[in-house]
Amino acid sequence: MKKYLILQKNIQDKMREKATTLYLGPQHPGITGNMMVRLKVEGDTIVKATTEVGYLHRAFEKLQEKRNWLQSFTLLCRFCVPEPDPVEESYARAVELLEGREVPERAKYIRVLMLELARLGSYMLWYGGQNGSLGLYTMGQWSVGDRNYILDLFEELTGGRIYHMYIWPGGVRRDFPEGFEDKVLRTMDYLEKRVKDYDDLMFDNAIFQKRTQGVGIIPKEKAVEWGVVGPVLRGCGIRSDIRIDDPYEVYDKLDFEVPTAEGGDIWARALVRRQEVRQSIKIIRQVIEKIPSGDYYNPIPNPQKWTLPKGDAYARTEAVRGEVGIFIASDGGTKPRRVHFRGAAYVHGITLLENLLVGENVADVSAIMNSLGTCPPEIER
Amino acid sequence: MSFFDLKGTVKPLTALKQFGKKPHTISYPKESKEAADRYRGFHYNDIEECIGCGNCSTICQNAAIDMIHIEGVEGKKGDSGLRPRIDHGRCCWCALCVEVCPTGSLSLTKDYLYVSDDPDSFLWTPGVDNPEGKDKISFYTTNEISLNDFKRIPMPELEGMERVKSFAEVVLGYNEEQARAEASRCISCGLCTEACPEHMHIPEYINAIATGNDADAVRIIYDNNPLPEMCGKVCTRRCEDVCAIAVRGEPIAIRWLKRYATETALTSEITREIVNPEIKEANGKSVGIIGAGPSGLTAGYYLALRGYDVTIYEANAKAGGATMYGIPKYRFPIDSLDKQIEYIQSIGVKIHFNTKVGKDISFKEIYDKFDVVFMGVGFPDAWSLGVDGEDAKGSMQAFRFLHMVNSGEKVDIGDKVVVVGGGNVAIDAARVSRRLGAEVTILYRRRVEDMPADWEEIEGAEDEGVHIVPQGIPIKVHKDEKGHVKSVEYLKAEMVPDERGGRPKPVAIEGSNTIIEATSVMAAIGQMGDYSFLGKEFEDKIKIERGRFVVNDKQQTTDPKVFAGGDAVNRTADAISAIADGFKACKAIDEMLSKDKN
Amino acid sequence: MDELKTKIIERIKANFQDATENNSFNYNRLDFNVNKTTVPSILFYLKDEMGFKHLSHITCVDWLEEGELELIFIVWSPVDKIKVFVRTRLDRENPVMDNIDMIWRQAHTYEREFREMFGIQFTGLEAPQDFLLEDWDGPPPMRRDFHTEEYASETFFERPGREDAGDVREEIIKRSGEEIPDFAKKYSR
Amino acid sequence: MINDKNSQKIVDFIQNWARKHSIWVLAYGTGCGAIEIPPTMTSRYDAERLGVRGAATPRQADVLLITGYLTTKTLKRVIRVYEQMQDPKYVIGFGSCTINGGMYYDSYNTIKVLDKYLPVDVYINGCMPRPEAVLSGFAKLQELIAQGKANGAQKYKDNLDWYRENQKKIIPNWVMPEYNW
Repeated sequence: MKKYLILQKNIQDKMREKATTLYLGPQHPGITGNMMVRLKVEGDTIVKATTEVGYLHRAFEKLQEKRNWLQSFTLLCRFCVPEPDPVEESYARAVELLEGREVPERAKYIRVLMLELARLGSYMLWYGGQNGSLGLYTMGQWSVGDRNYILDLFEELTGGRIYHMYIWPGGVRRDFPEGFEDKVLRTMDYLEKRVKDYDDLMFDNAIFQKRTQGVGIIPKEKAVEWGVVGPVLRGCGIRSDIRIDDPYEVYDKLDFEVPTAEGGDIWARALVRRQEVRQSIKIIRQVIEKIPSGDYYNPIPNPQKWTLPKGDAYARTEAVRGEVGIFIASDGGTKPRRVHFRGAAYVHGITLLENLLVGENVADVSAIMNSLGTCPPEIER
Repeated sequence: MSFFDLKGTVKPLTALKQFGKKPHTISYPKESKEAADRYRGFHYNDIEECIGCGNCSTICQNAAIDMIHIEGVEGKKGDSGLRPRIDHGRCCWCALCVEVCPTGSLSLTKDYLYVSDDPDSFLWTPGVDNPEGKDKISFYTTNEISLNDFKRIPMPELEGMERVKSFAEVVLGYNEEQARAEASRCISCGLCTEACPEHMHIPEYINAIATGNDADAVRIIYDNNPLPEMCGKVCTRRCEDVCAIAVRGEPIAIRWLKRYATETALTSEITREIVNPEIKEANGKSVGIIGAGPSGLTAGYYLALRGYDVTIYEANAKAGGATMYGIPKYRFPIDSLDKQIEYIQSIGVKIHFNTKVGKDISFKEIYDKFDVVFMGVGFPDAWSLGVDGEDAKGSMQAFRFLHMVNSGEKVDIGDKVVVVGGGNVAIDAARVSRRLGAEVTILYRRRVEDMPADWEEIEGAEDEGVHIVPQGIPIKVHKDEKGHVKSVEYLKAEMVPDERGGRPKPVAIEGSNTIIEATSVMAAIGQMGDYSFLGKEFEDKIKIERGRFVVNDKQQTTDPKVFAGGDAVNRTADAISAIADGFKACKAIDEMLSKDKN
Repeated sequence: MDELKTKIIERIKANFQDATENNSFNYNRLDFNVNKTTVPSILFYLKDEMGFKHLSHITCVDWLEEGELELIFIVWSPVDKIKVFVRTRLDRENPVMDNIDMIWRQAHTYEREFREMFGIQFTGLEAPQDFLLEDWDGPPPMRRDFHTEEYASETFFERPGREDAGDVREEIIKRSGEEIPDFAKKYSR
Repeated sequence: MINDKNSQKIVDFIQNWARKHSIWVLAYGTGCGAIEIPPTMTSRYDAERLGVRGAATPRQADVLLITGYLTTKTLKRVIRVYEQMQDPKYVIGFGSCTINGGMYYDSYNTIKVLDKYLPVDVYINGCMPRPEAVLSGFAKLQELIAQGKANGAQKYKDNLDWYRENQKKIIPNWVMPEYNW
């Protein structure tokens, strides 16, 4: 035994002398999408991490300069595939801010419903991803399977499972189909039952606890400055949510809580998300209860000749990953002068991740990335 | 946390309670879930309903839609004959094409499955390649959720009873904001240009108005129409009949937009400044034109621009022909015609007024003096009713009546007027009579919906209190002792479907005689030409058939040196056709004469 | 809200003479136009003295016709709940800007992107040249004088089989014999 | 015996039958289509019924899913990954972008026609394809394998020069190991 320990120490010393470079991605099952993290490791401790992105750069913002204000809207949902609705929402609201277009009350409620359903769907995917990154695959089978029921609702309402292209300037594209409210409520009942099962499997699981507690800690006093947003920031014990701070649509008329957790580690972030799933279900129930009747769409003019006044606007939405914003600038023409997307992953996935990974274990990289909500298509656009 | 965490180890095992439960797996392909009622799958296009406007192809941000010729679809007015084909290697199923389809023929279906090892097999013509899609339509538009704006911006007008007090212009015209909004409805498909006899560049000038470049709009309009203000007010606007938006809504107000554009140029000098036409150097050739109506003025204007020496002979004191004397001034005020005539004269067109060919100057003289002669002589005479008592005092031609009123003469019509006919002339005569203070009844052989007059005009007449009696055939005009009109007797008619498939014919019902009291009767059942001015020599040379000159497709009569246009040539008998004739003749004359030169 | 805005304007104007404000928004937004040399100090001031701790966004707009690039920094105060836009203009020919990644580390990423996409040089920025692109030797692609369709059609293949596509307007023109003058063509769709 | 034509047929049949029922998919989400892979693989659609499951590394994988557009930067990695894969290997193209560029047809950074760079065996229609469509894509691949028609890899070997030429047109800085063909 003693001999073995000496041998191990020798190996570690050798390693320290010469740090190894380890490439994680772009083809790697643990990475959250098509990106790469270049790790300098000593033993299995990371001493330096550099992210490399650009594998998904489609130049959306360039393409939007060539498309008119309505055509641009169809590209938006591809910005972040797991949760496209906040992007559509931000764009729609930015255009409405710039143009001064009114949105009917019913449309606002439908939008909130869409956003919350998208949040739920995205969290379901996160459940799978976060556990998958720790080798707990049952959770993925459950939550990603259950996510299909939310996608079914989307399909019913918008006509598409993943790409909804539903929230557009002026309101939403279609009204509820018949009997949709009941379906939503039934799905919520089902999910409520299921999240309890998830708790048993995930939060009470010793493996999950041990692998997440104390890993990837973000210091509370630095969090805002580092650009941390969303559930990750709330996991540092800071109560910050755009839905409350900079309220949009009808969130100020709905009753919900913003959960926080102390610690700033993966575990705390997981706890926040666990609560948020419940809050989302609560919001959806309220929306179904309170939704007024009336118009769902304030029609835009002929899209070929639709111009926006000169100026710019920035609208942001609270997504699962945090602040998702769209900046638009108009030169008074039928096409945007500039559309610029701000995703939470732009900060989380690059500077924050590079910061956090230092000193961590190679095996935890995937778990940390998942807990930050790193979404490469959002970084690169 | 202790090293051995009992709860944490046991709790996950509760997952075992799922054991033995029926899985929620959809075991595709054995079973498959039906797509939602609103699913955005493959396209389906109703080929019959589609008019090939190409709006889907324009909105597609992926350039996925091509407009192609397909078998069995021929182009006609209001249908380009092209149909969309979707490249599924581009499509993203956003359904914007469905939302902007003006006819609603394009929709998406529930089908979405297509797997192939051949990448070239992803080009589909919806509706042709998937006829079965008709039963699976899922994502479609209705009038409520379309991205097209089907509601026209209402034209501000004088109130019905306010109008009859004077000859003030009824239609007030769009202001800038209204014009921009109306122009923004246009989808720029260009189907309208084919229906326009003159093929004006309609999508282009509407687009110029929509983007706020009124000057460019005026320039585009003057490219092939020197009388746009007249057209903007009184055109029969066939373009609006074939407007793509009109399939499900109200057509774009093309005429009113043209009117708006030309009104931005307030005077003839400003028009000259804006249009700034390029006038070619004089080439020494001369053209004589008979009649300063729309066709003559058009030919004169464009020939003058091309460097010809143009002289127009006009019998009346003012230019404009039927548009001056046949159209009442509440529709087309004199000063707006004057403005255009002034502009045309400023280009170098010489007009000799009060010079009737055949009386003041002989046709032979003109024929010999000029290199080419163009005749835009119009129809100066009208058909008579052909019933008993038509010679009574107070029985007149509506056409003559309008002529007299427009040239400022006083006409005594009494207080009860009966107008016979259903065309624009009948309605005009009726509305003018209203303005002169008479009670007016229009007697028409067919139903109101069969009236050839503009529906706007008919509505306007009704607003002003004109009484319309449809399905009435006049048989006699009764005279009083002094030989003055006393009443009109007519038979009621019923509509009998035409065996040959034409429009239904009115057949008089025996014994249904009805009498309306009247102080004047006006016949407005058509006009005819008077070609006596030609003289013996030319009547043989220039062939006339069924009251009209015979011309080839270049407006050339049987005498190669003589061209003709306007009402005396075409059957449509409206101003825009006359302008088209004039323009065509101008091009042909230019071609002929410049060939001579070489 | 108006009170707060006036207070912010007063404080900023007292400290930065070249700042001009735009207070025409009826929601929680306030704009300041400054010279590019003032940008780091005004951002520092906003962050450390006035509580604008959160950098929401940095964006760049290419005003090709005016020959300028506009940089816009959007900062957010979690306490006062207000956004402040700090705007500055750079010369398009030679865009040089001070590096601000010591104020907010995440600005580093934005700067790398703008260097690559707009060709803005940030003095003192230490980062590899490539960010999103690899082996790119064309002009900065987000500049408006770079035409992506032209580049794409030159560089990449297109699947054949769509050459028979017609144009509705041209089809109509062919049938009716209409002649559109050149100056009108820009208005065709 | 083994050279006998009939027995070769039998061997091929058995080989193809076995290949058909164990399609291992490389876990490389190259584009947005990757979002429908988790639902396909998990309990609701459960692709493992068809023998489809994930593989972590190229050496063990049979199928490379090109889930949508490929940027030029990813193309380089994808080519490398593809060349590392062992025979038998297949490529499935997901959705519009692999066929004719999709909505990125005028983007300066994505390739438009995938089969100019890699041999593609099956294309799935959609943007993005639903799990049903993905499964029917696999079913089609199985069918092609059973018929012995899924021979993209052979095509790649035969026309390597042509593929290389196209690839190098996009990737100017070609620093790639040549794999032993």
